[in-house]
Amino acid sequence: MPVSVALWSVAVLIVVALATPILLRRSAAATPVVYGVAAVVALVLFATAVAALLGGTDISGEVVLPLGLPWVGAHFRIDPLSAFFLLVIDLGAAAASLYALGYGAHEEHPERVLPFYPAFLAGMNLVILAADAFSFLVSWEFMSLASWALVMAHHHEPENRRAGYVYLVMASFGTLMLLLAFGLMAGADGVYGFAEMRHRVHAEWLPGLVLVLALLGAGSKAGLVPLHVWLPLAHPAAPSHVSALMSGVMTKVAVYGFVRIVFDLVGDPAWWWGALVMALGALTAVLGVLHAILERDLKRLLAYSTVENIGIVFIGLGLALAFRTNEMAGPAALAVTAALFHALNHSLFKGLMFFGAGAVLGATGERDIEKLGGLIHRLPVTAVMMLGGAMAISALPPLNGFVSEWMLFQAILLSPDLPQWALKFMVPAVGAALAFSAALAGACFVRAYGVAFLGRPRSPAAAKAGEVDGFSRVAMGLLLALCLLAGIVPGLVIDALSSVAVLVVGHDMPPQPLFPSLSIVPVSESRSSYSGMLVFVFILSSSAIAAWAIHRFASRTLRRAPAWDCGFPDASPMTQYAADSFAMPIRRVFGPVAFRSHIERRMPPPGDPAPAELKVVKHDLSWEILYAPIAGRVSRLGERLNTLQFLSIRSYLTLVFAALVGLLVVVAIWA
Amino acid sequence: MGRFALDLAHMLAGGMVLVSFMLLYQNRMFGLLNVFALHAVVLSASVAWQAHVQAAPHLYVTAAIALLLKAIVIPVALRRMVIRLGIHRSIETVGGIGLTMLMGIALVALSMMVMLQAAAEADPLAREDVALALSVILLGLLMMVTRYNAVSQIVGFMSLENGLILAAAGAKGMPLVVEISVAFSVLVAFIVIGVFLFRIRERFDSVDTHALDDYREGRQ
Amino acid sequence: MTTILALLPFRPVDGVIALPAIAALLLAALPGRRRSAAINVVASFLTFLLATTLLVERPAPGDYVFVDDLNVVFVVLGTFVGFTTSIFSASYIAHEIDAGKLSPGQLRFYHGMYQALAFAMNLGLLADNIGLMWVAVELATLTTVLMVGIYRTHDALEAAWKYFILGSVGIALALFGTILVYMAAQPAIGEGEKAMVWTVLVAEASKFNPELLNVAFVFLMLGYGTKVGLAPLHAWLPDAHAEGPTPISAVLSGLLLNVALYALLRFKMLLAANPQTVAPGPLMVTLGLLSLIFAGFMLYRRRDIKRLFAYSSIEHMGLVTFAFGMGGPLANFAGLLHMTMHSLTKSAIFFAVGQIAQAKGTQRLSEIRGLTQSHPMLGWSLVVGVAAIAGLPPLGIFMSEFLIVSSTFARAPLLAIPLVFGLLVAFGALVLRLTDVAFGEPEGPSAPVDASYLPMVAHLVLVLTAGLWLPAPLVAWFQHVARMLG
Amino acid sequence: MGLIREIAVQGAQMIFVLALAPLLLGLTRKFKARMLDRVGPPVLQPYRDLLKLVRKDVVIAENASWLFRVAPYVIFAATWVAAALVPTFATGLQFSWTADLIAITALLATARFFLALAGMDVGTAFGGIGSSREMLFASLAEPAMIMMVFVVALVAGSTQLSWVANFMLTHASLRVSLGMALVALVIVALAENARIPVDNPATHLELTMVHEAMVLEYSGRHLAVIELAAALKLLLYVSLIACVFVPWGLAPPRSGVLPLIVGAVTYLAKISVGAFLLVFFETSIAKMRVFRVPELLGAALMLGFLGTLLLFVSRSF
Repeated sequence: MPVSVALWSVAVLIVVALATPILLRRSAAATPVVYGVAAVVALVLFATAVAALLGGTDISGEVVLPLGLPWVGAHFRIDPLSAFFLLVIDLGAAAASLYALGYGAHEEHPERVLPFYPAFLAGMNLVILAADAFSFLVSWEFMSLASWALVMAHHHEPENRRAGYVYLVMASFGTLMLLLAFGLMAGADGVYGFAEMRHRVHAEWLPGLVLVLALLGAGSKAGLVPLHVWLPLAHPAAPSHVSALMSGVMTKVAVYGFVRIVFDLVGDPAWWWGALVMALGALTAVLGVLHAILERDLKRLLAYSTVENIGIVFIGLGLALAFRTNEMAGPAALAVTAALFHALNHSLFKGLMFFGAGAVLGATGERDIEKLGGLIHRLPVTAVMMLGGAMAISALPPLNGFVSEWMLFQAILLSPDLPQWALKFMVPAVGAALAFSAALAGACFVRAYGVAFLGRPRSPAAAKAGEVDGFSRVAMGLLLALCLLAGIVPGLVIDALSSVAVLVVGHDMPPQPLFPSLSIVPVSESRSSYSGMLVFVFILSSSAIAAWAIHRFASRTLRRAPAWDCGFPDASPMTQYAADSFAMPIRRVFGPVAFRSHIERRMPPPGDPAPAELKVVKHDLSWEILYAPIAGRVSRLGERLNTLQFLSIRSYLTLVFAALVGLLVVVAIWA
Repeated sequence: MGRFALDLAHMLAGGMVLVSFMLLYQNRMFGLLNVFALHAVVLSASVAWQAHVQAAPHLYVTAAIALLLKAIVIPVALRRMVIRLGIHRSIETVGGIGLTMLMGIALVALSMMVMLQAAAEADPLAREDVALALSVILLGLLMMVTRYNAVSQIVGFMSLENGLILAAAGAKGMPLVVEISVAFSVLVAFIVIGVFLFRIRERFDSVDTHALDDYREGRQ
Repeated sequence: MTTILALLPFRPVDGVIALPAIAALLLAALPGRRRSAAINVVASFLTFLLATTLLVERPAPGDYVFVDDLNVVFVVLGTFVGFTTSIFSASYIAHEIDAGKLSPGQLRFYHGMYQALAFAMNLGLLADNIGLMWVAVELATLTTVLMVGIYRTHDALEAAWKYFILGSVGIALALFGTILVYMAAQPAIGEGEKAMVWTVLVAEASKFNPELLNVAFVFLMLGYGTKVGLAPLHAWLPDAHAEGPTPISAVLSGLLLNVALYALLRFKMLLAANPQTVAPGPLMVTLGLLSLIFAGFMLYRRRDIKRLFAYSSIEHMGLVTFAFGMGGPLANFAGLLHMTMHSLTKSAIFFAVGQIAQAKGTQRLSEIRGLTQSHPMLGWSLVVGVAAIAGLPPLGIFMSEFLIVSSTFARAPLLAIPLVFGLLVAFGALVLRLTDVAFGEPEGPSAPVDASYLPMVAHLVLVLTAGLWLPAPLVAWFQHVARMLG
Repeated sequence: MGLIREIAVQGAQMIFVLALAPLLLGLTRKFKARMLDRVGPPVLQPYRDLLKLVRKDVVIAENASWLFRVAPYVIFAATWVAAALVPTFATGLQFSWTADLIAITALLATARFFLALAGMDVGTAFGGIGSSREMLFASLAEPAMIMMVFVVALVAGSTQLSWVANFMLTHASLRVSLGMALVALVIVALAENARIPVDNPATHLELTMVHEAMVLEYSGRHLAVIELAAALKLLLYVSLIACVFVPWGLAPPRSGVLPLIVGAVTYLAKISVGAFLLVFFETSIAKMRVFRVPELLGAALMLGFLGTLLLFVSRSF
C-alpha cells in the first residue's frame, strides 16, 4: 500500500536525521551519505506518488498509528490531491538532494545543516500524508521548526538571526490560525479525523470564518501579501539547496494545506470566497514581482518572485472557488488544474533558479548582482540553465511557465457567465493584474540575468569565478529538462491532474488529445488550443534553417573588435548599465505607488574627491503599516508593564488587597 | 445559651473592630504599640469567652498565648527595637489618616454585607463573629498597605492575624485552633526577628538602609 | 507486587510522608558533603519508589491521609521531579561549594531543608484534612523561603523577605478561607475533626451553605493563588526563582506551584459538588488569562535568564488554571497534561540554566551568547527545552495547548482570542531571547561543564515521547481524573 | 492529398509573410518621404539593405558571448512563427491551432526577451538603456495586448485567430468595446514596433531611442536578421489588425485557388492602406518623452480593460 511505503520512507529520513550527529563525529563522509540517502528516499516517495496519482495502485487504504492524540490516533492516507503534492515535493527534494551532493561539500558548518535537512523533508511529507488535524499540525509545525533550524545554520550574521526570529514567529502565528480553523471544524466534541470532519454539518457562519483562518494560516506560510514579510528574509538566509526547497516546495505544502481545508474539508463555499482569494492573489502577484524587480540580492529577488507565483496560484484557486460556487464544474476544473499546474511548474523552475543562485554564490561569494556580470563566460553551463529557468519563470513559450498562465487566461475568459456582479467587475481586473505581473516578471529576469551573467564582470570575484561541480550541473539540467518537457507536452500533466480536479471540484478537464501533435484544448477546439511541441519545433527548425541558409549562402566570417558603443569603446565595466539603473524607469513609474520608493543623493561639495552617492530607498509597506506598529505596541506595553517588576512590597500587597476587595464586592453583588 | 452570652461575644468582637479603627487612627509609634496591646487583650478576652461559651477548654490556651505574646512580649520587643534602631516616632500614611478611616468604614460595611447574607443560617453567634473577624482582617490589610513604616505594617499584619484567631475561635468546635495560633505566633516572631535582623528602619520593602532598586535588574 | 508491599513494615503512604522527614533530620545532623548529597539522592529515590507503589495499591482513606487518582498524579510527578532534581543538585551544589558560594554548614542546612520541603509537599498532597493541608503548604512555603535566602547575599535576602511577607499574607487569607469552609460544613456535618476531613466534606458538600462557600473560595483562590503565582499575586515568584539556588528554582516551578494548584483544585471540586454555588470557573479563567497575557508581556524586558523562565512559569500556570477553569473532560485532560509537561520541561530548563549560569559565571542574558557553539550539549538542550515550553511540536506541551485552544475555540470563541494572543506574545519573547542566547558569536568566559546531563536529558526525552505518544493507561487515568474534576 | 495541400498553403503563408515584410517597410518609408515632399528611397530598398548586410562580415565586441550570436536567430524565428500564425490571406490554415492569440503575444514576448538580453550582453551603457526601456514599455504593452485579446475573445468566443476572423466575417457588427480594443491595439502596435511617438525608427544616437539602442552592437548578417524580424513584427501587427477588424476577403478554410488569390490581393491592399495610415499618423504627431510613453500605454491598457469590463457586464443582459 503506497501509504505504508511513504511512511516507511519518512521513517528512514527521521532515522537518518537522528543518526547524523553520531555519523558526523564518526566519519568525514557524512555529507554525501546524508544527501545520498535523502535523494534515494525522495525518489522512492516520488515513485510512490506517481503510482498513486496515475491510479497504478490502490490508494483507498488509511494507516492509523497509535501516536498523537490518544483517542484519535495518527491517521495517514494518500488521495489524489496528496499524491500530486507528494509528487511535487519529492521531485523538488530529490533534485535538491542531488544538488546538495555537490553544493553541500563546501558547507563550513555541516553539523548545523545535515541533521535538519532530512527532518525537514520528513516534515513536509508528513504534512501531506496526515489525515487528522493533530498529525497535520504537528507535522506542519515540525516542518517549520526544521526549516527554522536550517535558516539559523549560518547564525553568525545578525540578519540571519533576525530572519529566523521573524520566520518562527510568523510560522507559529500561522499554526495557531490553522489550529483555530481545525478547532472550529472539529467542534466541541473534538472530531479531529479528516474523514469525520468532512461529513460534519456546520453553522452557516462557520465556513466563512474557516476560510479566513485558512487564508491567514496557510497564507502566512505560502507568502500571501501582507503575510509575506518573513519570506524574503528567511528563504535567502538558508543554504541555497534549502532555499530552493523552502521557496519551491514548502510554499506548495502551504498551498496544499489551503486546498485541503477550503476545497476538501469545510464544505460548500460562498460566492465571496472566490472574490477574496482572487483579490489577495492578484495583489500578491503584482506586489511580489514589483519588489523582485527592484531587488539587488539575487536570492532575495528569487524569494520575492516566489511571492508573485504564489499569488498566481491563488488567483487560480480563487477562480476555481468562484466557478464552483456557481456550479460551473468545467471552468472550475480548468482553473484548479491551471493553479496546480502552475504550482508544479513553479517548484521546478524556482528550484532551478535557486540552484543557479547557489552556484553563483559558491563561485563568486556574491549575492548582490551589482557585483556580478559576465558570468556567462565563467560558468557556461550554469548560464544555460539559468537562461532556461529565466525563460520558464517569465512565462515564455515553449516552456512550462507559459502553459499554466495560458490556461489561467483561458479560465478567466470563461468567467463572464458568473452571475455575481462583484465577480464580474473583479475578474477582468485580476486578468489584467495577471498579465501585468507576467510582463513584469519578464522584465525582472531580463534584469537579473542580464546584469549577473551578461556584460562585463563588475568585481574581481566575478572575473575569477569558476564553473560549479558535476552534481549541481546535473541537478539543474534535470530540472531544466523537466521544465521543457512540461512545456512541450503539457497534456500529460493535465491528464495526470484530472483525478485531483475530480476530487477537488468534482469535475475534470476533457482528456487532452495526444494527436494532432500534443496540443492542449482546455474547452473545445473551436475556443482555443496550444501546442507547445509544435511551437518548439517551429522555432527550432526555422531558426536552424535561417542560420544554416545564411551561413551557407551568405557570409560566415566573424571578426572580434572593441565594442562600438557609439564610438566610445572599452570604457570601464563601471559604465555598464547597472541593476538599479535598469530598474530605474520601472521604479519611477510604479515605485511611488507600490512602496513609496525615493532616491537619496549625496553630492560631495565641489573640490571634495569623495564619490557622490545615490541610494534607492524602498519600503515594504505591509511591514511598515502592519508589523512595525504591532511590534512597537507590544514593546511599549511591555515597557510599561515592566515597571510592575520594581514596585515595593507594600505596593504588591496593595495589589493583593485590591484583588481581594474587588472579588468580595463581586461576590456580594452576585449573591 | 442565653442572649447575654451572645451580646457579650458580639460586644467583644465589635470591640476588636473598634480597636482596629483606633489602630488606624494612631500617628505615633508608641501609641500604636499601646493600642495594639489593647487589641490583643480584647482578642484574648473574646477567645476566652468563646472558650467558656463553647465549653472548649483548649481555647483558653489560645487566649493565654494571645495575652502573653501579643499583649506583652511583642509590644515590648517592638518598643525596644524602635528605640534601639532609632526609628522615626511618627507614622507616615498613604493619603492621610482620614481617608484610611473612611476606607475602613467602607470595608466594614462590605464585610457585613458579604458575611451576614452568606452565613445566613449558620448559628448567629458564629455569624456575628465571622462578620466582625472579616472586618478586622480587612482593616489589618488596609493598615499594611496604607502605612509606610515597617513596624506599623507588622502591627497591621498582627491585627489581621488576631482577626483570624477570632474567626477560628468563633467557628464552633473548630479543631487545630491552638496549633494555628501557635503557628502564627511563630510566623510573627519570624517577621519581628527579620525586621530586627535586617535592621529595617523605615520601609518594609527594603531589607537594608541603602537604596535597593538598582539590584532588581537595574531599572534604568 | 502487593505481597511485596505487604512485607513492608509500614504503609507506603506513611513512608512517602515519613521518609523525607527522617531524611531531613538525618541530613541536618550529619556533616560531610558527598555523603549528604548521596543520602539526599537516595532518600528522594526511595520516596519516588514508594510513591509509585501507590499506583498499584491504595490505602483506605483515613482522617489525615488519603490517596485518590488526583493526588497520585501530583505525588508521583512531584517525587519524580524531586528525585531528578536531587541528582542535579548534587553536582550543582558541589560546584557552588568549590566556588565558595556556600559553606559546609549551609550545605547541611540546604539538604535538610530539601527533604523538609519534600516532606511538606507530600504531606500537603496526601492530606485528607484541609487544615492539615494548609499547615503543610505553609511549611513548604517557609522552607522554600529559607532556601531562597540561603546565599545570604543582599539580593537573596531581599527576595526571600519579599517572598516571606507576601507568602504570609497568602497563608492568612487561605486560612480564613479554610475556616469559612469549616463553618459551612459544620452545620451539615457537626463539630470537630470530621468537618475538616476532605473525603467527608466532598461527600456532604451539596448540603453546605453555598454563599459561605463562595466567599470561602474567594479567599482560598487568593491565598493559594499567591502560591500558584497567578497575577496579580505573583510578585514574589520571579525574584524567588532568580535569587535562590537553581535546584530550588526547579523545585519551585516544577513542584510547589503544582501543590498550591492542587489545593485550589480540591476546593474547586468542593464547589463543583454543590450546585447552588457560583461556578468557580469564571474566576479561575479570568485570573488564568490575566496571568498568561501579563507574563507574556513581562517576558520581553527580562535581563536575567532565571527570571525570564520564572515569568514563563507564571504564564504556564495561568494557562493551566485557565484550562481547569474552562472545565469539561477535554480541557481538564489538557490541564493535567499541561501541568505535567510543564513541570518536566521547566525543571529541565532550569537544570540547563543552572549549568549555563555556572559555566558562564553570570545569569545576565546579555552576557550569554552563542551557546550552541560554545556548549553544544547545553545549547541544544536549551533550544529543545524552550521549543517545548513555547509549545512547538513534536514536544508534549504542544499537545496540551492544541487541546486547550481548539476546545476553547469550539466552546467560547471570544475567550480563544485573548488566549491565542497571549500565547503568541509569550512565544515571540521566548524565541527572541533564545535566538540571542543560543546563537550568534559566543562571548565572555566559558568554563567547561562537569555536571551530569542525565536529569535534563531524561526530562526532555519524556516530554518528547509524551508529545508523540501517550501510554494508554496514563490516558485512561488522566481521563478519569478529568471527569472527576468535572 | 488534402493534407499536403494544406501544408503547402501553410508553407506559402510563411514564405509570403517573409517576402512581404521588407516591402511593408519600404512602403512606409516611401509614403513618409512623399508626405514630407521628399522623393524617398525606392520601395524595394529594404531588400537591398538586407542583402548587403547579409553579405557583410560580422564584427562583434570582444566580450560578446554566444548568446549575442544566437539571439538574432531566436528573435527571428519566434517572430516568424508568430507572424506565420496570423491569417493573412486565408483562415483555418493547417497549423493555426498550434497557437492562439495569447500564445502569439507570448511568442513576441520571447523575441523581446532575447532582444533585451542581447542588448545587455556586450555590457555598454546604450544597450542597457535600450533594454531597460524596452522592458518598461513591454510591462504595460503586454497587459494592454492581453486586454485587447480578452475583448476579441469575449466577442468571438475564441482566442483562435481563424475562428475570430470567421466570426467577424459572419457576425459583423459595431461594438463600443471593439472600438476601444482597436485603439488599444494600435497604440500597442506603435510601441512594439518602435514607431513614433514612442520611438523613432529613423534615428540613431538619440538618448531617447529604444530599439536601435539594443541592436547598436550588431552588424552584418546578425543585424540583417534582426531588421527582418522587426519588419516581420510590423507586418504581423498590421495583418493582425486587418484580420480581426477588416476580415473581408479572407479565404475560408479548405477553399480553392481562386479565393486564395482573392485573399492575397485584398491582403496586399489592406497592408498598403495600413502602411499609409501608419505613416499619416506618424507624420502628424511628434515624438514623446520617454516617461510620457507609460502614460500612453497605460491609456491603452485602460481602454482594453474598459472594453473587457463592458463585455463582462453586458453578458448578464
